[in-house]
Amino acid sequence: MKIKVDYIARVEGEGSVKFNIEGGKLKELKLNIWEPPRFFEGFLVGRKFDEVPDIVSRICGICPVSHMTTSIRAIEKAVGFIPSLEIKNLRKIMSLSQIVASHLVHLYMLVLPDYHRLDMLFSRENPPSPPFTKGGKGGLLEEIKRLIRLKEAVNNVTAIFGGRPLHPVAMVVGGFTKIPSRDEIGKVIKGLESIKGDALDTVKMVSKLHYPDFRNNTEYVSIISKDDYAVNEGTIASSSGIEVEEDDYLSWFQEEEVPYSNAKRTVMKGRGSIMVGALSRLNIKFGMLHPEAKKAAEMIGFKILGKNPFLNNIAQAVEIVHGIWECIELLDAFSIGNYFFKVNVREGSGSALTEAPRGMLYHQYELNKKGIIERANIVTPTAHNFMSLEESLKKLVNENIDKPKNELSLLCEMLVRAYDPCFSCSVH
Amino acid sequence: MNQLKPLKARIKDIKLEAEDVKTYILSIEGSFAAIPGQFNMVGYPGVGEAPISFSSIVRNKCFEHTIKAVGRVTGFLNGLKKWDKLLIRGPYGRGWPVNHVKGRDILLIAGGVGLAPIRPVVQMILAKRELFGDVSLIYGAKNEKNALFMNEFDEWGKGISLHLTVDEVIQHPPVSRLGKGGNKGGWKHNVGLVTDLLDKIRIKPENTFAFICGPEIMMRFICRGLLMMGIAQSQLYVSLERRMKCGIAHCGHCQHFGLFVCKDGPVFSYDEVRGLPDGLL
Amino acid sequence: MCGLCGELAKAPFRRSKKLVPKETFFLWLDSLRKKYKLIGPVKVGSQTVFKKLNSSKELFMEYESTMFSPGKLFIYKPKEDLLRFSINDEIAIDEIPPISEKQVIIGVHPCDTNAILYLDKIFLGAYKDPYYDVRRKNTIIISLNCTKVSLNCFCSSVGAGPFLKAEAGYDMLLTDFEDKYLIEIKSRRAEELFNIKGKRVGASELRLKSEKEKSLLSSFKKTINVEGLDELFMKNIEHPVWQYTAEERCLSCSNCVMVCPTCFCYDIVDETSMDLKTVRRFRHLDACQDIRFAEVYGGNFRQRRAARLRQFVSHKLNQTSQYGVLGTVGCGRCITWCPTGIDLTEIAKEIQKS
Amino acid sequence: MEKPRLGFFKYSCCAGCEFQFMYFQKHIIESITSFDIVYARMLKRGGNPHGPFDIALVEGTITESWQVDELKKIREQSKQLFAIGSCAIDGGIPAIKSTMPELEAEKKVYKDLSTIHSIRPHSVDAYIKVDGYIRGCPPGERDLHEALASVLTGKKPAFLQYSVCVECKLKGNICVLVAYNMPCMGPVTNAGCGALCPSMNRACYSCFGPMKQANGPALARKFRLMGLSREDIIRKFTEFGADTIEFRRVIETYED
Ligand SMILES: Cc1cc2nc3c(=O)[nH]c(=O)nc-3n(C[C@H](O)[C@H](O)[C@H](O)COP(=O)(O)OP(=O)(O)OC[C@H]3O[C@@H](n4cnc5c(N)ncnc54)[C@H](O)[C@@H]3O)c2cc1C
Ligand code: SF4
Ligand code: SF4
Ligand code: SF4
Repeated sequence: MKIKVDYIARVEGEGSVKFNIEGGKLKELKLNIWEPPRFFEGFLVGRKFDEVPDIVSRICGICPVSHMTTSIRAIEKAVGFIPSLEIKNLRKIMSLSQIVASHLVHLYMLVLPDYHRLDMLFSRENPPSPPFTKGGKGGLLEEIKRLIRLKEAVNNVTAIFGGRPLHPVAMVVGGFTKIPSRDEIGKVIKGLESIKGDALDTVKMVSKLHYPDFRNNTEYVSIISKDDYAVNEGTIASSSGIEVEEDDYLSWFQEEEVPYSNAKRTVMKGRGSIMVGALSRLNIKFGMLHPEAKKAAEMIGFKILGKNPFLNNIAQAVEIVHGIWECIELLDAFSIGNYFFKVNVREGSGSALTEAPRGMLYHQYELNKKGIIERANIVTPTAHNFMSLEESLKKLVNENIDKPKNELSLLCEMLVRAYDPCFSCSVH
Repeated sequence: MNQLKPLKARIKDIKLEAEDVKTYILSIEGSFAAIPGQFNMVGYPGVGEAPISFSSIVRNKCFEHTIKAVGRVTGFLNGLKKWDKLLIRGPYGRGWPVNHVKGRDILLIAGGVGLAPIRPVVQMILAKRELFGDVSLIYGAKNEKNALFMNEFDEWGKGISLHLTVDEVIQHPPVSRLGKGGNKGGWKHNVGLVTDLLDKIRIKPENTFAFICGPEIMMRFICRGLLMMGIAQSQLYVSLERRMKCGIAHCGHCQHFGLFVCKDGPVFSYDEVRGLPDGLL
Repeated sequence: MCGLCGELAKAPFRRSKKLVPKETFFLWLDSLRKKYKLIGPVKVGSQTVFKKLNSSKELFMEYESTMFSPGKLFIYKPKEDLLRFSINDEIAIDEIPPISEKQVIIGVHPCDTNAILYLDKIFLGAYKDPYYDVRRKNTIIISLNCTKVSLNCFCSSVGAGPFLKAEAGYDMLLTDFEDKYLIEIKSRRAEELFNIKGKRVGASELRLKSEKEKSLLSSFKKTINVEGLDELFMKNIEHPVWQYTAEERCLSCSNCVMVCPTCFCYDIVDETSMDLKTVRRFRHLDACQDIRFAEVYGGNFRQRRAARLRQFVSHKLNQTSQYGVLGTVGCGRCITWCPTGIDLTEIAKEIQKS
Repeated sequence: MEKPRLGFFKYSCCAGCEFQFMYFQKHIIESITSFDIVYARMLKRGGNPHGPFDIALVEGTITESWQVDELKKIREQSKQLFAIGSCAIDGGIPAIKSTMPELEAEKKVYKDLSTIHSIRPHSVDAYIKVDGYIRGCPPGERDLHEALASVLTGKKPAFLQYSVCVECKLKGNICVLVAYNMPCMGPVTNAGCGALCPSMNRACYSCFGPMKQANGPALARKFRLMGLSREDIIRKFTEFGADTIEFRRVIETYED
């Protein structure tokens, strides 16, 4: 029996899963990310350093801020610019607000339909998804309205500092070109305060979904810091205790081409598959979460080192709470001042690692003395997850090999979605 | 009074005149008067407004607009049905100097939808035929499917002399709607350019006034032709088309080198607009 | 009946002149705040902007020029809601009344005062624009004669400055006399409102005033001779200056038109709500430099960039038949704010050369 | 009344347009309930990619030849087809690649080129007729709104077509090009963003693409006078407009 899911829906970008079952056994499984490659690393060469954030933000329509911050940090390292604490905090606000927004999109629009038949809203022509349902008792409109409230409040945060929530413009190498007035900041704080309840409801809603029982064998990786729940800066840590400095990334991680996929896959040299993203972050640095997020996690009985990738969704919901509360605190402490410094160009190279919504994101640049990019290297969360995802898919198929074809392929799709891959990013 | 605030008009009836061209018979509450050559801003909420000439004289709070669907506003209006409402404001502009030409010979020359603003002049002349001298209408359309008011021509022909032409005749489909059948696909008139028809008519230049409406480039050639025939510049009147947003000389779109087509026109005597920059006359 | 304020012309008011210490004048200004919104030039970074004032202390009366003229910001508006439609079974039409706050604009330079008088001709002519009309009536204009000539000013060549000559259509005129203002009352309501005594102005002060004007007049760097320009333009419709300026320099960005204090053109736009039930109709400034401006079905009367540039420049310098006056007030804004510095006075000179 | 059938198609891009459409903020309920969303891969499983559609929205640059075939089929099946976003309209960011010698970008990214089938990136209207352009990166809310409301009411949409400068002035911003000497692309860029960058104290980088008949060379000359190098100028005009007639005129002048 050959099964092919040609175009996995409700993920960002284009990818397919193909597998072949012979005599009740899985013979072969391939995750093919067939979205056409876009060659960012190619055409970034020859561009000027200050254009890079604007260009790389177009790698992804969900996590533009992550690509911007990562590239900005890498370039600032290359030219030896050290941003002030205020600028760092502001970048953290940007990243957190975007992580929350991305998780919201993922949970409500991409994941929920699997459990919930949200699809029905969109068309008469399409049959609803097969039922894996629990919950969703007619409260659909309620949920969409909640999503809109949440989304609007966090997008407003990204927008007042960045100019717009998608592909912001005020965040540049050297800081922020403009900062909003006290009044405007007061308004977004109010907005965030008003969605606290909605955030907790989201955690409850997500915790009630009926997740397939499954465990993967993979190493969880994220960045950590002793000061905070690291998002934009930190050292690499894994669930098996490894700690690596950001600058040593390349000696530990290796990117390789996959013959049947346009996306590359990244592994930890000599160690095998890794998983990055919300679940990994929670597994590794649960202790650094905002107390309210911890409370929310405890309320639903979330356990550290959950090995079920489907629970990534719960981890995301907990991070939503963390992001909102932490943003409020950072915004409360925000002081008006100088947020932009002119950066002097010089020859150099620099790299940076951040936590994008979907996990660890790496950018590395070499600049010549005119500030022109000579080499660019970008490793996305989806590349980090690629191998783990493929392995998990194999394991999932083997464990459910007796299920009917439809159900099996849907299960696979759901697993893919739980990893929250971004195919557009992966073929940057 | 806020000139930009429109009135509601009800579509009492719609006649299909030609391809993409419909005549809307409108009625409004309250008194309303307009002279031939003036126009309304016609529109609908959410779509906008377009300047449209009166294609009939106003009678019992009723008047007509004949509109060709070419863009956003006119395309939308084309989809409206009998009894729907639309918005109008007006009348605006300077019309044809009909009273000024009483007792004189009149040449009415139109091309395409340009016949719409000429029709109320015809109606006025026919109503008081004895007040005017010789009256001829020269009308050219792209083809017989594009010719307007064909079913009224027999009636008009009783009072004024008609010279009709099309650039080309389309045989298919047969044009039964035109009334009289016959050869040339049902077309019993001329084939060729309007300007060619000029050669066929005989006029007394000193006593003749011409009212012309059509594409500007056509009007250019007609005016040149009429000048050659000896009519004075000041006896030629043309109606110009420009983009308009307000109709009251505020929005500036229709400016034609110091003139506002909406307020100073749309009807101009030829010597007022001849040779102005950005114009074709 | 006074065309502007609608008052019946009673006995003529006294066009008095007085010398008032600046301090006293500003105190008086602040006292108006209870009843009026005060608007005046305020320094913002390296620029000056006409803004609402909280106190006369914010005023920067020594300013040279602003990007937007006060008339186009506070009497005519760059953007303004006109109507709201609701569409259910019936179409309902609601007028959006203009906000008719009483306001005082302080420090309006002669060019900008003249520009307001020009806008009056358009919006208070045969058809009155009710939105403009209400604001115009509710605005007290306190003009200010210039003390400096900036790089692109040429008001002296077109009779619009640097000292204001118009006698009516505004309320007060200030001339800077170091620590005092020479204040001239130009309307009845100003006479009623300005109850400050002040020192009487005699012949010596008037002489001083005209000396100040003379010394300014000699410092203009930009000039233009508008004599016979109308005819000359008409004779040179296809002068090459249009073509090469348009192609080599004009960006069709419309900045010139937007900052011009006498450019009045607007576009009307409808915006439908997503539930399709309400429509907002508003207008905003439009520009003849824009490619769509003269587009109609089947053609565009100013398809060529050169034709659009010519329309703008000639509407400012020529086409005087339209309102009987020049379209330019010599403020030089279109030169200053044109990214490539296209200069209408230079264009005119090119044409005059031939 | 039947709801208009809508299809959303994605080619090479960041999918930001689809997100902008989905999360049209307050309008989302109206926009998703007023349309019959027949195909939108990021919103739903399955769906019918074959049409017919009353309105098709196409995002992304065309970078592989199979996309062209698909595009032509979509066109045949659609009453109205709008290109949405700078990638689909002007080639956008992916078209920067066409400023490099052939295969150079490819070689920098992949060792094994045997599986790469990229063609030169082009806008959607290089292959099919497009009924309208919902410009921006991401698309401006005003034009997106105009497009959707127009389809629902059956009128021709009126998209913004003037320069960013007009919006900038309507907002009352001080011009960053003239006053602060920043190399702003606003004068040649199509409006729709609300003059976002100048409002945030920085120069426009033309993410909405060139406005119709923009005079690129004239602005390039101005930049040159401001001290920008040829390379700087080429970069300004190729970030979002490498595949457009308006900006290619600049590139051709300044490349030797
Ligand atoms: C005084 C006067 C009287 C008239 N009388 C009549 C009459 O009796 N009957 C009649 O049928 N017509 C008449 N017209 C013409 C009529 O006004 C126009 O056909 C009408 O304004 C077109 O409006 P629209 O909104 O339908 O078209 P628009 O959508 O405005 O488009 C018209 C054309 O202009 C161009 N265009 C406009 N806007 C844009 C844009 N934003 N982007 C790109 N292109 C654009 C296009 O080329 C388009 O084809 C008259 C015009 C005038 C001035
Ligand atoms: S036509 Fe042009 S120059 Fe004249 S007022 Fe209008 S925009 Fe200004
Ligand atoms: S500001 Fe200058 S470049 Fe822009 S349209 Fe006006 S004249 Fe042309
Ligand atoms: S100003 Fe220019 S770059 Fe900035 S958002 Fe607008 S179009 Fe894009």
